[in-house]
Amino acid sequence: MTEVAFTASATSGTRTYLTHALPLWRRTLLTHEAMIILSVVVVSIIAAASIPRFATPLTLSYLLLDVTPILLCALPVTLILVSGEIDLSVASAVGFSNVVIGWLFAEGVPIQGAILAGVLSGLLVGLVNGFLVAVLQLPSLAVTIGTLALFRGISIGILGTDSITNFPVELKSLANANVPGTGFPLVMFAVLVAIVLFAVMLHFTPFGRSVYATGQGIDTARFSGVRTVRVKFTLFLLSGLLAGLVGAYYTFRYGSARGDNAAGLELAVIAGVVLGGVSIFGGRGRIVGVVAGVLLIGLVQSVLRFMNYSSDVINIAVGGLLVVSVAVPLAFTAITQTVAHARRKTSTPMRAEESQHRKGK
Amino acid sequence: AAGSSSSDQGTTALSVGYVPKMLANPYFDQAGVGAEEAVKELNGDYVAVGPQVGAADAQVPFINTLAQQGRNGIILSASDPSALGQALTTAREAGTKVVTFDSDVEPEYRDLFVSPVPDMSLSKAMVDVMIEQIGEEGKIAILGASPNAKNQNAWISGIEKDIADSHPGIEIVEKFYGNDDDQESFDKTAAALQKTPGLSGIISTSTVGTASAARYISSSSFAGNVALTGIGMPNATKAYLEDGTIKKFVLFDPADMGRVGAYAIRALLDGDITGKAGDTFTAGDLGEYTVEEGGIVQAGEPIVFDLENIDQYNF
Amino acid sequence: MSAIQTRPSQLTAGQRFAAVLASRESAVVIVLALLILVATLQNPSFLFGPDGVRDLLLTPSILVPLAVAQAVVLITRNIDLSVASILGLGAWLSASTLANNPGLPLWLVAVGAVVLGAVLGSVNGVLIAVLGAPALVVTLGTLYIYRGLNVLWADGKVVSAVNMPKEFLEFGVGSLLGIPNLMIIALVIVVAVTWYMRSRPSARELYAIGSAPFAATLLGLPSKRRVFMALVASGAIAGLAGFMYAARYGAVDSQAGSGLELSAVAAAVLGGVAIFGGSGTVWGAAIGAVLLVTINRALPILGVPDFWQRAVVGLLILGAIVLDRLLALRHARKLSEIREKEND
Amino acid sequence: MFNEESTSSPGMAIALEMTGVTKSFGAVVALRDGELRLRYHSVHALMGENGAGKSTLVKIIAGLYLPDAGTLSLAGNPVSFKTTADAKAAGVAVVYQEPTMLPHLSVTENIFMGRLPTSRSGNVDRKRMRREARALFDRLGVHIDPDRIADGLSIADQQIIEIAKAISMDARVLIMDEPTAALSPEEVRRLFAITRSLRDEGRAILFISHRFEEVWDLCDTVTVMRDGAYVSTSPLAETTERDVVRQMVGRDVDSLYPRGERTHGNTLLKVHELTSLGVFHDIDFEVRAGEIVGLAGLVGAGRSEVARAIFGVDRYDSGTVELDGTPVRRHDPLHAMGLGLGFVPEDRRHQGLILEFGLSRNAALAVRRMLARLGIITDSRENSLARTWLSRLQVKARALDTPAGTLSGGNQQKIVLAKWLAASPRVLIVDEPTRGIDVGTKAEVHQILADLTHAGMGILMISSDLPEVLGMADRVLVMREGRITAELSHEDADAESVMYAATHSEAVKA
Ligand SMILES: Nc1ncnc2c1ncn2[C@@H]1O[C@H](COP(=O)(O)OP(=O)(O)OP(=O)(O)O)[C@@H](O)[C@H]1O
Ligand SMILES: Nc1ncnc2c1ncn2[C@@H]1O[C@H](COP(=O)(O)OP(=O)(O)OP(=O)(O)O)[C@@H](O)[C@H]1O
Ligand SMILES: [Mg+2]
Ligand SMILES: [Mg+2]
Repeated sequence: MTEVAFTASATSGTRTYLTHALPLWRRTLLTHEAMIILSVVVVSIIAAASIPRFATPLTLSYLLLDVTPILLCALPVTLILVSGEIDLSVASAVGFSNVVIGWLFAEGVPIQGAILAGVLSGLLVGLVNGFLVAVLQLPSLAVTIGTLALFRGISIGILGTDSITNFPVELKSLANANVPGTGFPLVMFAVLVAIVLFAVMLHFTPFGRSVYATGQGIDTARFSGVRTVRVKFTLFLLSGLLAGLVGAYYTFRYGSARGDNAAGLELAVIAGVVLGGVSIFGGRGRIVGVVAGVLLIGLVQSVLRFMNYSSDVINIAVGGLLVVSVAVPLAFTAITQTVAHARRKTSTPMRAEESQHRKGK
Repeated sequence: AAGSSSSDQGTTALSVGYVPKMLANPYFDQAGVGAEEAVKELNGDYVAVGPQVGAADAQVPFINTLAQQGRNGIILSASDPSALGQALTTAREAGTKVVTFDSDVEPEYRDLFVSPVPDMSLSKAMVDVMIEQIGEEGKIAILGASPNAKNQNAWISGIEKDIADSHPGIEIVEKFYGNDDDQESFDKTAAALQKTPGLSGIISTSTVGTASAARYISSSSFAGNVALTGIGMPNATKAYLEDGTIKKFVLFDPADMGRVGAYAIRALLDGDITGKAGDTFTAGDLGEYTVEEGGIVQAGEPIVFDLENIDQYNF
Repeated sequence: MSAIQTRPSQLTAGQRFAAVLASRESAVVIVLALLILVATLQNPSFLFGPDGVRDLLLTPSILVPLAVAQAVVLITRNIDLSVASILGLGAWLSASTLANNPGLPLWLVAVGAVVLGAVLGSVNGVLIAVLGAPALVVTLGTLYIYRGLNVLWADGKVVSAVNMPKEFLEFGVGSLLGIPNLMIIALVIVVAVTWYMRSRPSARELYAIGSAPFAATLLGLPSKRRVFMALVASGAIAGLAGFMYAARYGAVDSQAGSGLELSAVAAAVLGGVAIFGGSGTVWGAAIGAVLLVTINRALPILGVPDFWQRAVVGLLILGAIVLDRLLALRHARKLSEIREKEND
Repeated sequence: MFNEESTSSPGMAIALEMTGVTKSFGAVVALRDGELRLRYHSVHALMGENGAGKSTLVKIIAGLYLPDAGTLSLAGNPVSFKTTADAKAAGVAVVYQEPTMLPHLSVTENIFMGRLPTSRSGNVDRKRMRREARALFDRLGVHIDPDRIADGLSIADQQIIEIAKAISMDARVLIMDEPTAALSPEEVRRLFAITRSLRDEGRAILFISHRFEEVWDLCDTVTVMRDGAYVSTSPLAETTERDVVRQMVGRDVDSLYPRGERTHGNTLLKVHELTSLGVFHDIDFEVRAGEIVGLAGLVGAGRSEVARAIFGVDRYDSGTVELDGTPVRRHDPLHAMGLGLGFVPEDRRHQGLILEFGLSRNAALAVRRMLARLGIITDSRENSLARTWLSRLQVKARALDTPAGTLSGGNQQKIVLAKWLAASPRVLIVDEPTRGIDVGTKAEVHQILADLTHAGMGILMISSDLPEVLGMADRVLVMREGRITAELSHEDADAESVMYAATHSEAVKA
């Protein structure tokens, strides 16, 4: 199209626009993500100062190793939640990949082949989810509860009572190795690369923009040329792929393949993602928050274990973190509104219509 | 003998972490009682930590934390033979002695394994009690705990071997697993009994399973027709001895494993033993123990419980 | 006018019958009947064995109430993942109370479990209905919290059959006129809630709220109060299910019923309750629960090894929702065909 | 200010009175100093352009919105409705502009929800409910199965159910917000008969419609609103259509539409025998460079559906779409966009904008791929694009990261336009481009559209605003029930010929 002369704009002078409505500090510090990061820092400092032997490279190493599977699964699950869907089947996909690797390896397939097959198995889970959710447009909550059972069932079915353990030692030690002389696990390099890749993908690519648009207004997205089916399909494939990779990592980290491996991991993943500020209704959330959320849960668990609390207290703490992270902002809004109402006495602003629409799972 | 002389030479204080497969399980609680008593006798510091449910990776963080806390001994019943390998290796590199009990890990990951009883003798005891009831002829089923635990598999294959070797008239027609879970064991027993008519008996290698299976059988029409035995916790199984569902069952005292484990750690720390075959150490009142091939110590012998002797035990 | 109308008053009896058969509930009933039939053919003792009928009825008696509770919440476009943890606390309350006070009347203990469940449900209710927090996150949180409280309360102890009064244990496995006591309780719950959901205006409002939350506001329905009550009811039923659990298994530790929440959701979805609210019936969820549990028992008999059972359950759930979508698509196509004819 | 005594029929008591009511949504003032006085035994019309604040006024009376200021009284008693239930209880029944069905519930339950009839035992009395629903439908002369579920009902049937619902409430004040927009003439006739009988029973009725003939047929008094403000109230007998239009629009209508000399180039968009079963049929037309083609018709005629199918958002069953000779793939908006098609959809809040996105994200959404360099897109690139287009279109906003949902309607519309202009399309489809935007902005939008055609763009303009179509379009296509019933040149198109084609199936193709 050739350049258009705008009569309308010619009549009044050019306008200028601020880039941001709020100053930098308010945009960065008064956010959910900043609160979580702050919590991580505060908890680390207090723990390091008050718990003997806590502040060691070993603590860091263990913390990072423990959160690695959760973190890797949380990355694509973040994107899925941002796009307005959910994936409860990640842990089953991890387990499925783990079992396929063990099974094929035990059947004599070379380890490289087994790993490849394991990753593809994870991808298969993503493919099934993607087809059912994106193409057939079935509710992802129900679909992934179904695939959670299906692929866990297949895993248990394949290995039965067996537990495969004789994996190559080099791979096992690689999965557990630290950068020499530090408490920094080698695998964290892969995790860091994944974090950066996902952060760039979500925040700095057209695809990322499509993901947000899909989650916030799927109709507007479609009217803007976003292939929402393809976007969702891709996200579930990514989730399957990462779960497949985590399955391989898991195999060598623990040197074990069995039907019940990684069971229940999905709740830890969802908890970390939600704690990191990702909305269950789609359209909101950032990778940095999720990384911090997963780390915060891992850190709190690690501290409580150090204080010899057992898993009951730890679970209460994790559940409490979750509830608090959603309830406190809402309670805060409710209180400020009540205060505002009391001030204006006769009239209040209309209760947000949107919140009525968004009420859901 | 060697152990007692070196324990007062001002060596480091004992600090033991006890890690069962899962907390809140009477069997492991009883083993913990033994471990705690022994640690106290040795003037040590004791803590019991662990997951709520048994899963391969669930114990790893607890072992890691114990190592970080600088504890010098871990008494562990492993949920998986290899999943804990890295955690245990790191702990041992930092000077922590690792003694497994009840359920072992691969030998390279621990210093010593305390077996409750020789596997074969326990299997034999279970088979013998069953034969006493049903005679040398009949179909039986086996109710196991978790399909992946090493000791379970050892006991079950012991039963299979004993039957194959010495009781040709007995046929094992079914094996099922209740995962040490009341509900699952109960429901699976119901399903198994329906699925295989003509069953003469069930041997349960899961203490939880024995009580659950007894509870199902006693309330069903199979009561009196299907013999049940296996290993069981005296308190939980007593009621079924009394109502006749179970005539006799087998176990050992889990506390012995804990006690032996604690003394073994002391001996390992003091350098009295290294875990190789032939090493000997004294475990308080229990007397002297010898390390067998593969770094195994047998804590005791099977006990057969019946209405006569049941009241002597409380765990 | 181009309105499309289908008038059942003009349908033949055969068409009506076909419509009834096409409903999800009847489909599940048929699958269930076929399953029992095939399993019985394979192994007559499945049904005709000494405990066949009894076990058929007894096994689902815990999951049925949970599925009913879940259905009520799902219908309002919410979800309650904490049901299994509430069940755990109800079971522990029942078992430990009876172990310490063997003389206590059973009904009193059951009421205690129900009240405890209602209180726990009301915590969910305050957070979800009053504050407006997303149900999935809140109940995921309380799933952890309630289970953790259970572990603290139980303090590593187990209440086993020996500690419980005989009367309680006998109640758990006993039956009346051939129907197990626990199944009678489950049936009473199903019938009562089904009646309520069909007949009471407040229950129809639950459907309205789940069907279109904003339209419900326009209609002036008391959405917050209704959703709150649905969560309280869900908690109360789960608490009662805990009492039943203790009676049934005679041994309770702090992990009673853990993991059942997903089975409850699966049963409801299987029985035709839409996960996004507004439709489905409570008895459909109940029959879904029966199917889910019975499959687990029938598969070994049908020669499907133990280990593959979960996979079959997963397939079943997926099959049910895919079938729903296909039927909906067919329905939509028919509507557009009708419209097309009327236009010409 | 009008004189109350002279404009209202004496002797009829006031049923509802609203004074000085104000309501704003963030920066958008939807209603300022709203005024209304309804009397018993009367049907009162409320007229005003799109976005004049009519529905907002209705929603305040209904208790859905709490007003920022002002008073409301019923039969002389001041009231303050906190919820819709309060208003219902006070005897106010409302038919909302958008039907609000409960899709999973039966038609009967939809009618009675919130006040389900109960038997003595407190159970829902289904028999009575069904009987009453049947009676209502008989009275309305429609045949809807009371037992079917609401899902899948046509908009017309939904509207009828809404009306039945309101009538069944037996309310003293009945408010109907554009109830006839989707109804056929026969249904409208019946609705009017019932409305008159309700009036004769003594009820106060507020009737909102954009159709003048209906207002003159049914009502006795008319209140006109403009830009959220009250303008006047007068007995219909004492006013004319011309007066009302002048009051609604606020100026001479013709001056709105800038039409310089246009030279039409070659054909850009060619739509051939496009059919979507049950929705539209055999749609055939072309759009040339530098031309505005208007697509007129009543709401529900299927215009937006045609546009959506062309752009690829909806599927269609047969036919072809070509852009400059290249076939446009079915159901693939990205492909259509690549070929140079742009689409400003009718519902800007749900189809045009991501309300929570900032302005620059919205403006850049359609061109996100082109903005990326080596696959990476940055805020600064989006911002510079947005700066250009926002200032060209004179968007009133402070910052580029302002959430789009907080802008006023007209400015929101400009963002949607900016988003598509940024994509440099060759053919732009605009669906109700000026719905709900104020008179000034409306003129600006028309100017923009005119400027675009001068630069060689082809425009397909869908509008329910007849003067707009007549004023802007070089050719007018008229649709009725999914078919094109007339094609009129600018010269031949007048209100009468377009309305005739919109309501009669055998119209002449000129
Ligand atoms: N078990 C149930 N639980 C909840 N809702 C139900 C149930 N059965 C039916 N419904 C709902 O109730 C509405 C009407 O049901 P149905 O047609 O069976 O009642 P009916 O035959 O009109 O009752 P009656 O003749 O006794 O008054 C439907 O919307 C249906 O979805
Ligand atoms: N919930 C809301 N949030 C923000 N702005 C709103 C909201 N509802 C209405 N508005 C704005 O208020 C103004 C008046 O809208 P209203 O719906 O009252 O117009 P109307 O006169 O009914 O128009 P129409 O004839 O198109 O129905 C419009 O600019 C609209 O965009
Ligand atoms: Mg309106
Ligand atoms: Mg339209």
